[in-house]
Amino acid sequence: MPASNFHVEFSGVGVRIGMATILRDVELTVAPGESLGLFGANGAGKTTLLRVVATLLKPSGGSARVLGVNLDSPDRFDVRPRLGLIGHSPALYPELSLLANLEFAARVSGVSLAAAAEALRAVGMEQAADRPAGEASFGMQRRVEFAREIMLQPDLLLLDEPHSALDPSAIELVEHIVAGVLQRSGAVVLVSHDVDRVAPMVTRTAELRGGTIQ
Amino acid sequence: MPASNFHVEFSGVGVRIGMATILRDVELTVAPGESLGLFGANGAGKTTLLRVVATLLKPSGGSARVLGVNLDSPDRFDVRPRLGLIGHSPALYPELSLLANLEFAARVSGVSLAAAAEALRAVGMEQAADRPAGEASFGMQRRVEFAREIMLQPDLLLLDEPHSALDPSAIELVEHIVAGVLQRSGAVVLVSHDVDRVAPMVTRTAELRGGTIQ
Amino acid sequence: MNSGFWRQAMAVARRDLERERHAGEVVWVTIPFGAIALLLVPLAVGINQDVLSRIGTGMLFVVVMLFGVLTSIRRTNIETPPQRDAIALLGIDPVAEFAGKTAASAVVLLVFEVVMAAVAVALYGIDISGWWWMIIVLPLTAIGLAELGTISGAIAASVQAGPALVPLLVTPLAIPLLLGATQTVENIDPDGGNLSWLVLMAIVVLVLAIVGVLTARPLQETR
Amino acid sequence: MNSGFWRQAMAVARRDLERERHAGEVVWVTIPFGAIALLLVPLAVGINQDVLSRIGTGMLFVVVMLFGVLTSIRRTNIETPPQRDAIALLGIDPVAEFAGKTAASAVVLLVFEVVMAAVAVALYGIDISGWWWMIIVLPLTAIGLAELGTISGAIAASVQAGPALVPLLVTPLAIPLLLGATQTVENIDPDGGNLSWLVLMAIVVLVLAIVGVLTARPLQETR
Amino acid sequence: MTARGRLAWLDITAVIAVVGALVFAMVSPRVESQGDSARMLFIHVPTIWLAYLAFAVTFVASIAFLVTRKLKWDLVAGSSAEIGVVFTTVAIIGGMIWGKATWNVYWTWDARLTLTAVMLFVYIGYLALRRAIPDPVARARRSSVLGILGLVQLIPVHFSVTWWRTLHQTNTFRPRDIQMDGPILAALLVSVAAFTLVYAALLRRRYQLAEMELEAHRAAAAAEGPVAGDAVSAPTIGST
Ligand code: HEM
Ligand SMILES: Nc1ncnc2c1ncn2[C@@H]1O[C@H](COP(=O)(O)OP(=O)(O)OP(=O)(O)O)[C@@H](O)[C@H]1O
Ligand SMILES: Nc1ncnc2c1ncn2[C@@H]1O[C@H](COP(=O)(O)OP(=O)(O)OP(=O)(O)O)[C@@H](O)[C@H]1O
Ligand SMILES: [Mg+2]
Ligand SMILES: [Mg+2]
Repeated sequence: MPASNFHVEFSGVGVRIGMATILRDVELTVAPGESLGLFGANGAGKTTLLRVVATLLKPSGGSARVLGVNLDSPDRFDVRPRLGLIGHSPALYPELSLLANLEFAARVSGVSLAAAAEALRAVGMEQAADRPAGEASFGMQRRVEFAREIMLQPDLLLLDEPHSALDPSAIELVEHIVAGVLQRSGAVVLVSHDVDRVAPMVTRTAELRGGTIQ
Repeated sequence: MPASNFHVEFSGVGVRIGMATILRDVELTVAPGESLGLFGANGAGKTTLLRVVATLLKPSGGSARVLGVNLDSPDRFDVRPRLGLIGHSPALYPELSLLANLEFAARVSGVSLAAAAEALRAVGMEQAADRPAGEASFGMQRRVEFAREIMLQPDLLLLDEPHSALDPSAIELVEHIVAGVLQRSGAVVLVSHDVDRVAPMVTRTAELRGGTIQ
Repeated sequence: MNSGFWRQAMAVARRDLERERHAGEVVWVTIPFGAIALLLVPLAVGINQDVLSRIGTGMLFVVVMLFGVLTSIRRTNIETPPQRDAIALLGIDPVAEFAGKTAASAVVLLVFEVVMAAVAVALYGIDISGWWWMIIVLPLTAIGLAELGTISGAIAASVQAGPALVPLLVTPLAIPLLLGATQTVENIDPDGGNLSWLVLMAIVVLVLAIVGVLTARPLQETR
Repeated sequence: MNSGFWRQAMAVARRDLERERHAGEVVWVTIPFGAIALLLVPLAVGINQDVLSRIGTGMLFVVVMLFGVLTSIRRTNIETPPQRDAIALLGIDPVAEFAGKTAASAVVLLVFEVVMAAVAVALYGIDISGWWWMIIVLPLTAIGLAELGTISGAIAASVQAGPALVPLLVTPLAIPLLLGATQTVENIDPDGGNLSWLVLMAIVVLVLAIVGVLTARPLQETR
Repeated sequence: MTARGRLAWLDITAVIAVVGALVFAMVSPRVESQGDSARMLFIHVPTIWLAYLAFAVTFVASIAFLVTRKLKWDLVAGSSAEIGVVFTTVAIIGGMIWGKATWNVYWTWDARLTLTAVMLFVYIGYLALRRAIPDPVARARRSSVLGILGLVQLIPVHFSVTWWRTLHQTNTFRPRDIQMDGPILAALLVSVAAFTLVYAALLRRRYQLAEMELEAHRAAAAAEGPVAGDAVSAPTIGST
């Protein structure tokens, strides 16, 4: 695995789904310790770009490296444990309790169960630990997703509109978690529509327009 | 139907789901022409309260009137066409195109199909009219929900975090739609975590804490 | 039953058929799956041709019933909670919703039945002398099953266990339909014995329609 | 196959069983629905008791197969796209995921099979002289069906037609299992003919396991 | 000769061979006990054997794809399965016609007949899966698994007549023990050879077509279409 100075290194990346062109000619680098704010109109392709960076969607062209690994090579699976993503809609299992959801992630990742309970406490949800995720409010589910990333400590964290659904007391979770990643020389890509709000926590911004980064 | 001076008139309203008490002793009135900003921590019960006002969830106690109709009486179904709700997650049929989704609502409500196309244009989505809703981005789906309410012109509009997912060019949709409702002497209840942002469009605010309005 | 009623019922039926057309679940899954079932059962059970041509019609209707129930829980017939909220707030007449959903399901089921019947005839060498009754039996079965599916769907929508409950509610109730269908087609009775079975089916379908119409509003109230 | 592998496989199996325990889909829907099917078929088909006790075992396995396929598309076995994304990013070993999912499904299927067998014996008056083979046949069938369900689920995951495709893929492929199961239990053959059927089943189960393990990674790459 | 020319030559040979084989079959001596309908043998058996071959090719090509990750193997697998489905259908229809003549029913309750139909379903499922996935690479990965699994079906189909002694002919070709009259055997072998040519010709044609489809897909993928997000514009209300 040749060393790379960047956590994300995209050059000429295009993305198509079926016959539709979503992204083209995307040039993007994010260095360790950097936090990128990604903006763009509705439908511009921000979520799509995050999923490509998360190795969940393969680019249809160009050269894309994430955490030093080429997205075309099978090695991309090996970097997945180092990636974290909080998307638009919660990804919890509705039948399982909030704590059980975290514990599942902990078991798969080889993290201790104590860390799961600890993370739940960190987001202020320890008293709702036994509530099934399907009965938790939208914001509560988002908080648990933050807890998961706090617990798993990814090197590259991808956030899709992280502020939505968080109440004022929880809104600093975003700043906290971004700071944590940067502190251990990780990188963050943060999608948002609210330039002012994310300004303090990003080191750089980019805008998606016409399917590419302007 | 006895006349009422309020669009929403709750007194001592409690809500239980299964064994859990979500809300208790809620006192709330919203007059025509009023726009209420509703705040509260994650899990405080804002979404639940909106669903009660929307007649979708029956209160377990107290007296609740919406648009002059008691929520205990079967008449509550008759006011539903006058209610509009935009919730956390999009309610479109993923197989149908964005326009077909709107047209379905138009047909059911007896609105002309031209109005559906017009509403889609108003939210800037006419070029994506034929895209299946399942392939539209999160913000695009939200915009279509706004188009639906623009088309249906409800007398009581309930918005659950309406700003999330809208890009800066679309953010004024919220203000526009609220203004429209107030202009025709309707009322609005707007849930948000962002006090500053909603301040210009609400005439009054309330906070949910401990399962009741403070 | 004013024009608003029909407009809403048509809109609902149209929506369901459109969704089904796009998803293609019945064409691509239920029909092949049903055909496989028709093929499988005799093989595993080791019935010979004689028995088979005798019991073939019964087998056909068993498969129609079991898989018919599956079509009423097809993805495109089930609404997510936000979708349910949205349609409730459109102020749809619950009776119109019942009529529209049932009509769409009946169309889908009828297509399914016709294909299954063709497969059964081809495979089982069924004696089809009584089959012209099918012209009435198939639509009646389709409508009856569709009514049951819609009613049970509405009941289940208000319960935790949700769509999963539907088959459990529908299947036992569908037994009179199943019996009526099999008997009408099989008993070629010059004294008009078939007719009495047909009448039974028609009554069941009618009763279900009445139940559906009368319960549409109370069931909606649970939401 | 280090400790990480087993830890992940266990975690997945545990998650699936927990989800199933909370949702109770198999207990509350598949089992009653299967029992109704067992009940319905003879009724509609009009078979008498003699025939029934002869073909009962076959019927049992047909029902196990058809409804077994339905358990592999049970709600708690299918992940939503965000859930799939999340689990992918946990960096789970695809082979461990295959093993864990299959193990959980096999347990669920075994429970289903045992209840169905009891119902069939009670209803059909089956000659159970060959039934001690069931001790091996039932687990083998359960494992085989579970493997097929997991593989097909992985093939169909994130394909548009999605979960709907699974039964179509699984059912025909499950035929060798069905044949093996029926024949082992029914042919009481002093020359050890049963054994050769058992061997067939075991081979199928093994082949499926190998295919599942070898294709787990290529299938993951499609995501 | 150009590649295209050679291909046309293969097509023509295949057609001539099949016509020749069928003529040969027609003039071959009549089996008294079965009548002229027995000549169905020369269509029925070759088509089903060629279906076996086609599915075996799908199996091998699927493995080859998974090992080499070369898309051309997937094209071979898909093309061959399609031809196999056609051959299976022809064999079943031929068998049904034959069955009407000898057993007096189109379809009977027989293990081989059933399992042949099940095999058809497996590969229809395979084709349905391919149809459901537009992206060539994803399609190749997913369908190759099914292409491998599908071969499992051939075993019960082939042995069905031994496992259940029912109506259908038992396997007459066993190593070292061929139970068939010389002339009939000769006619059958000629017919099999001819149908093999047909298979080869069809496979090459279908593969060519598949390559063209892939090329078209790639060309469409390379073409600069409109960007999906450009369909969204600023709302016309609210901002004014
Ligand atoms: C729909 C009806 C039929 C189907 C699906 C069917 C299927 C098959 C299959 C799959 C084979 C290949 C067996 C193998 O080599 O593995 C086969 C071979 C054969 N079939 Fe049929 N068959 C049908 C009807 C008939 C009929 C009506 C006859 C004649 C009475 C017949 C005579 C034969 C013979 C002679 C062979 C060659 C057996 C051998 O040498 O292996 N088939 N058939
Ligand atoms: N079906 C249910 N069963 C039990 N409790 C529930 C159910 N649905 C919601 N709750 C609980 O009710 C409370 C209120 O939920 P609600 O969704 O109304 O909160 P909210 O104020 O909208 O929060 P958020 O800001 O996170 O959206 C939560 O604590 C939630 O766990
Ligand atoms: N499966 C798909 N098929 C076709 N087009 C798709 C598909 N998924 C997404 N798109 C299109 O790709 C574009 C980008 O979508 P994406 O979700 O990335 O936008 P976004 O920038 O995240 O928008 P938003 O701000 O609304 O979340 C949209 O125009 C969408 O319609
Ligand atoms: Mg997005
Ligand atoms: Mg809420």
